[in-house]
Amino acid sequence: MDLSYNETQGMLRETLARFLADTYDFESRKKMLASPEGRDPGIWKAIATELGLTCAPFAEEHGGMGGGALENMIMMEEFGKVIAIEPWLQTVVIGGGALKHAGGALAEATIPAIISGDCVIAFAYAEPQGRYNLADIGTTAKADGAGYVLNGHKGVVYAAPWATHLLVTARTGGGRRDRAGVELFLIEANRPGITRRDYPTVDGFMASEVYFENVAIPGEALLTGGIELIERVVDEATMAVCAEASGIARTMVNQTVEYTKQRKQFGQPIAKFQVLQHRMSDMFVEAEQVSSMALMGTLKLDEAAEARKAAVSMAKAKVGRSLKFVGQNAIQTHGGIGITMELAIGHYFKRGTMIEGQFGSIDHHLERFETLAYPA
Amino acid sequence: MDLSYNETQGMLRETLARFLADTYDFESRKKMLASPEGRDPGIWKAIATELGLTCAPFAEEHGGMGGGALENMIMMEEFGKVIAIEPWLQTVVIGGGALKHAGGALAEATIPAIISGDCVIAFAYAEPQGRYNLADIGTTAKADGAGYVLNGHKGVVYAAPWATHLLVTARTGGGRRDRAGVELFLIEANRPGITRRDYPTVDGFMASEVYFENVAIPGEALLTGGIELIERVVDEATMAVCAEASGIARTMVNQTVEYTKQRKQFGQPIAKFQVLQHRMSDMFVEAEQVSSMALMGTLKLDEAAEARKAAVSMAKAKVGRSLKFVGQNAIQTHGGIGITMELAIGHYFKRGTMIEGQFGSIDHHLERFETLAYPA
Amino acid sequence: MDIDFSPEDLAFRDEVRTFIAENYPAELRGKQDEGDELSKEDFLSWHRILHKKGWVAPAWPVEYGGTGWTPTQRFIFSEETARADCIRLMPFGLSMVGPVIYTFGTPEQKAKFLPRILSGEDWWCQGYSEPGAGSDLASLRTKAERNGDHYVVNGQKTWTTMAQHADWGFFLVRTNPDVKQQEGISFLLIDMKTPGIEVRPIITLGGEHEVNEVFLDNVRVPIENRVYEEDKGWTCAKFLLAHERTGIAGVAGSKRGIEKIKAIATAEMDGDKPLLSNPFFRRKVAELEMDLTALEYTELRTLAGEAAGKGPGPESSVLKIKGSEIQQRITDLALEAAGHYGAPYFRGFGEGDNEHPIGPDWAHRTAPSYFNMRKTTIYGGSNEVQRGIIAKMVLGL
Amino acid sequence: MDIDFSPEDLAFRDEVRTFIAENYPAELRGKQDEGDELSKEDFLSWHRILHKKGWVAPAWPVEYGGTGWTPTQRFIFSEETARADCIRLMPFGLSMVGPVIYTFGTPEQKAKFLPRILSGEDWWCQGYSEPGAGSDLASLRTKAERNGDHYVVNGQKTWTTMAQHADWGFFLVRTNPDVKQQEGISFLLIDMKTPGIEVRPIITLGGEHEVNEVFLDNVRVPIENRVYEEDKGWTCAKFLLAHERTGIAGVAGSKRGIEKIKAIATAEMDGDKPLLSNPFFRRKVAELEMDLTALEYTELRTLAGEAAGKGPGPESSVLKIKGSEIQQRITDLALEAAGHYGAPYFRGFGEGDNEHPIGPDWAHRTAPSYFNMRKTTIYGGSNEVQRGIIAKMVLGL
Repeated sequence: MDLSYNETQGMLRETLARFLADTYDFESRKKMLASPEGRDPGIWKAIATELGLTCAPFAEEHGGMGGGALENMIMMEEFGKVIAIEPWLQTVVIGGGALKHAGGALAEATIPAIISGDCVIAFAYAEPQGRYNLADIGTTAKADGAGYVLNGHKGVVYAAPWATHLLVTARTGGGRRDRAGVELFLIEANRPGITRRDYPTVDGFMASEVYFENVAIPGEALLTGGIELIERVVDEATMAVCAEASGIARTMVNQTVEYTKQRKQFGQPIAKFQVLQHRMSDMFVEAEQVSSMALMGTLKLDEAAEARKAAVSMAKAKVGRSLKFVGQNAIQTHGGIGITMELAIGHYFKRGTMIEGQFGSIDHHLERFETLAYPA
Repeated sequence: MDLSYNETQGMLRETLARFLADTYDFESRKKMLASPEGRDPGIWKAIATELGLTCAPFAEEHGGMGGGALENMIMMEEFGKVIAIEPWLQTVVIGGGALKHAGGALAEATIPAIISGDCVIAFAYAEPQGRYNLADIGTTAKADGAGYVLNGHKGVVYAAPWATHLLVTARTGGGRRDRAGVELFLIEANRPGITRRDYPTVDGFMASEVYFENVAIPGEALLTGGIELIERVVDEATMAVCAEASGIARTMVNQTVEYTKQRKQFGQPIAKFQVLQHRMSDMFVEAEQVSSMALMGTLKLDEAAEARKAAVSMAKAKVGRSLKFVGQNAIQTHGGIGITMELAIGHYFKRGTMIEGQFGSIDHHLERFETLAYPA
Repeated sequence: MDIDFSPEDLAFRDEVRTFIAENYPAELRGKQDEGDELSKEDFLSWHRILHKKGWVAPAWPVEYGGTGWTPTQRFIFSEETARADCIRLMPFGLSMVGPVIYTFGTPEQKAKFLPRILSGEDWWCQGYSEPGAGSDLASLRTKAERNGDHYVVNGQKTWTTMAQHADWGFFLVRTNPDVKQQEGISFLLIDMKTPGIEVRPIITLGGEHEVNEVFLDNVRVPIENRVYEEDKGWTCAKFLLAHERTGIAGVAGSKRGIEKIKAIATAEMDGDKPLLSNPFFRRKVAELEMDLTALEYTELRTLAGEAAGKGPGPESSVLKIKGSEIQQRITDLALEAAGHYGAPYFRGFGEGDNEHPIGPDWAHRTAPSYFNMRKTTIYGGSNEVQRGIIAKMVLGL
Repeated sequence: MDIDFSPEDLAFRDEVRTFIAENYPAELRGKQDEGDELSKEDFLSWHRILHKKGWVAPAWPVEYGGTGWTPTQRFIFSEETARADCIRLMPFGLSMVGPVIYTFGTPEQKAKFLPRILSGEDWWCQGYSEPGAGSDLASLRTKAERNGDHYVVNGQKTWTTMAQHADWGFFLVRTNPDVKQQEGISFLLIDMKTPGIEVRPIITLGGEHEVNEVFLDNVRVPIENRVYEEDKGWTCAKFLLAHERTGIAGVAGSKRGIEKIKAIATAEMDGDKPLLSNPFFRRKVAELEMDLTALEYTELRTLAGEAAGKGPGPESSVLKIKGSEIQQRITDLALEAAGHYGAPYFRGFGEGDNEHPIGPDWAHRTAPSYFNMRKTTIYGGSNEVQRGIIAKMVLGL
């Protein structure tokens, strides 16, 4: 048992942190979000090529550094600290993760393109009726010769407007909520028959409703693994947003502490009010819980499916709850200025709020944990 | 719509309050509890005869003043303020209430004895396996000629060691959790075949396990009404303990405020600490919610069964939650002395804690409310 | 004591219901339901209809245009308008400056302003908060200097709700810098078209333009537009703060909010069952109803106390604290119900833009509402300030 | 980074497990399970067995009798003893005064006291708190005046846990009244049999006799029983406070507590199903497990920080706050599970009293435990004090 980071991991963190400090200050981020594309693609390219960070969680035979979930955790925590909108989650954690686990020719072809920054992936899994049930899928992939034909509607696909590829869950058989028959496909985003309605999200990303109408895809687009693969990848993604949450929570605590030291009311810095001091202590305590659970779940990602699911759900539920506490109290402590677009804190709060529901609400994950931990 | 008390009600409150101030100071109460009987029966007698208060909630034809639930609320609130252990709840609210609703010869014979203070009733309804389900009853009342024969075990019967009569729920037919077949009987406490194991309760009362072994009772002991009557009486009892809770919560807030004004730490009265000031404000707010819900539920006791049940359950759940908040924070604010027997606050906390579960836990009542308010 | 309505009250309730059913503008129906931003005209249309009926200011004394209703009738009226989801009337004229003017104003001020408040002809805004002052109202720095028959006002206000529409504003200004905090403040009525006034929008987290900064640069205000004595404006402010707190429980609005949540959670599916059948979602709804009922009876008890001659005292802080928390929890639950569809940001129907929002009709406003409603525990005297009031004024700490 | 145990660690775990299985006294099994009050002999029997094995003080340096285990081994040992529900060793000697003596004591003090702490020959108590002082330790008034080669001690201590059994006590006393609060305090070791000492019980809400008042009336204490310099006792106190906080998370004990709740709720029926199948009871258990896991990893992260050279710093206040809250919630849930049978008060098995408690075996202790455990957020530096420490020492407020 050893909970310390190695030297390479420390270096990865520092490299990214230094780069983001230069590129992701509040004003630059605001400009990025306001631009037509809603981001600065040069930043992603720099992370991949100049900094060479995208290779961190990939195996050496794919051109990577041999890292894994811990490296993703470190990166996501740093992205959280500046509320970056880079597609690391979708491209490296989810797309890269699915390819790593499925292996095969598609992995060998695509992972180097991810590492080089040329391939950007969006994860089209949610459907309007499905809430958080990964098997509640109406999108169909009908076998057609050696390939498939896709039909359906995927909702709120983060990063889709930026993506070169879509990772799509679709049903090759079975009824609406059957686990059997759900498969995962990686396809080019510009295949004929794919249409999108793009929009910004409240937390600063771009996303799309994606419609598939008789989209012909080759048989090689299938990543073997079915629902188990999808669940594993989503668990990894869940821990990645927990790591992001850890960066966000810490930053919200720091910003609140700094703000209260400067802000004066009733003749003194509001940091002197005992009620606010104790509240910020509680925020610190909860932010610590977020970091602890981000670590716990990440360390359990490679366990057997049941243990992994229980750990991830426990982590996500706790992260959701603690993050809500930190965020709401950060805003309350800032007062009116906290609910305007003017200070960074409000933007952290918005992203933090959306993380609460991403890949499953607090209740969803508590229920999944309970089902595994206390079988009837 | 008019939420003000009339003059008689004000007078009732004042009469009882003045009497309890004289008889129920902390030291006198302690002595009472430590005495062999665990109470001072003279106090009950005085409430009934000298003060003439027991007649308040009874109809004029039974020798009462024509009052009802509101009068019980006023009395219970005052009892709560001194954490009295008088058997008003069991004798007047439950026993008296059951008799009022059932009517008939038994009511005409017994209510005057309640009013005179001669009849003290204990309510034997809970069973070891039954939790809060009033119909989960294994005690049987088997028809035998014109009467019945009782067999079974009733648990935690508050006031049983003091009682002249027992109000017993028993099954004349049906299976263990069937609603049909559950009946209510009022019998003398010293009938042959009744044995008790007496003990004190953590909140200062005396209670018993009561065992019935072939106890022959006359047919007139039956109060007609079945499970509906029992539910109504228990709802009335529930609101009575909510009123008691209101008196307890207010007193805990007052005692905490007074204590913090006197107690010095770090060179000043701890009442000056902002964290404690805000906490006591929150305690005051929650105590107000207790009073509001005690009133709300009491005002709805005469509505149709479904509306009554929904209101009572909502009230009890909220009272339980707010009372827990007030009690836990009262102790925390007092510090170490709060968890000793030395100050009154600890004894209020103990009674308050037991009220949380009395006649159903928070979860039990929320569930009952939901079932009525959101039918599937 | 009696919680039931009398036959007269029931008849009145039916009258109100019928009036709303027959007169509430068709084009407003459902608009508030989806939480869209409302235009000035939206607010004013219903205001004018109520004014025509004589019901726009139930709380005012009859001599100034009030209805003369009993407290129960006023309670019924506010219940019914909320039940029908009628647009909320802007409080700045009707509930805030109006009562200040009829309580402290000169006969000329009453004659000039009150009828135009009732008719909706003047849209009012409130110039209280200043940058860096927040809940500490008394520390204000906007100053008004006497210059003949005018004050010359210089300074800056912020959090000025709906100032972009305002014809008039009521402002707290410092007329005497040499006395301590709460003294030396005056209460001025300022024509928002006066030269030297600039209104700049503040955009809040959900993208709304509700609040503004107001800059005052040598703004000339006639002396006769001062309410009450010079340097004694804090008296008006205190009066108004107490007034503001009583309405702030928002019971009727929150009742409607919970009904909406229930409707949403009945329609929205969670697997093969309505979301409302999920025991944990259902429990949160039940807890909201429970807490709101406790608040409602706390308000009724406060009203009964008022009827018995106790004014709206510091106990009304209880209503502010609990009411605001409940309002926030409602938005929290709506956002949870939206699931994935809480994320899309829909900028509203721009000119020529007929595109439908993403997801279920109600979902696109859930996140902005959740963000926006964080304000309820901050404004109107933050909940921390309210706890301080209870500690000091009620508990004597 | 690696969360798994190495093969060596797993072997060590098996060794500990086997040792407990073979050596834990049969008469103690289950005794703690039912929450009964334990006698001095109960505590000492397990203490002596561990001492014989050399495992009684894993945290001590090897030279003074420690085990030389790695942090992981210590972690495993505390997990295993909690898992087997072994009686908790009294901390006053082993975790409190022992470390103070081997850190600050003279060679003579070390030679005299440490072996007797390890053997259990001396039972220690802590003379810190004073009436009216509570969390404000530095305001203490018990004074010690030099008189030749002795101090003469006068004053009163309170909340002295298990003083009724104590052979020795470590006391904070004021040796210099003329300097400010935290200076002028000395750390004395006092033989509890010295004339002038009187121990009076304080009975707590559950009826337990755990804590006492200690009166000191002209108690003569040899100078050589002072640890560290005169007037510098606060150094020892601060050292000890930090030491006390690290163990206070109580993760292993709370894990065992949750297991007990699960066992109870599996056996106890709620209608026709086990109580653990009630979704809301189950949810509370799950939330406890969740929060305890978060605390466990917070402790592991803190330990990793310590291993990397950061001492137990103010971050350990996080462990105290969360650990104590979880301990309380466990008792809350047990009381809820008891239903009606939380109410009977069972005074324990008096002499010749063989009567069985009322209700299920475990139920009669639920209410007393719930009452008693309110202490966890009060003692060891109240949670308010801990929040102050975090605010000041971590956040720099």
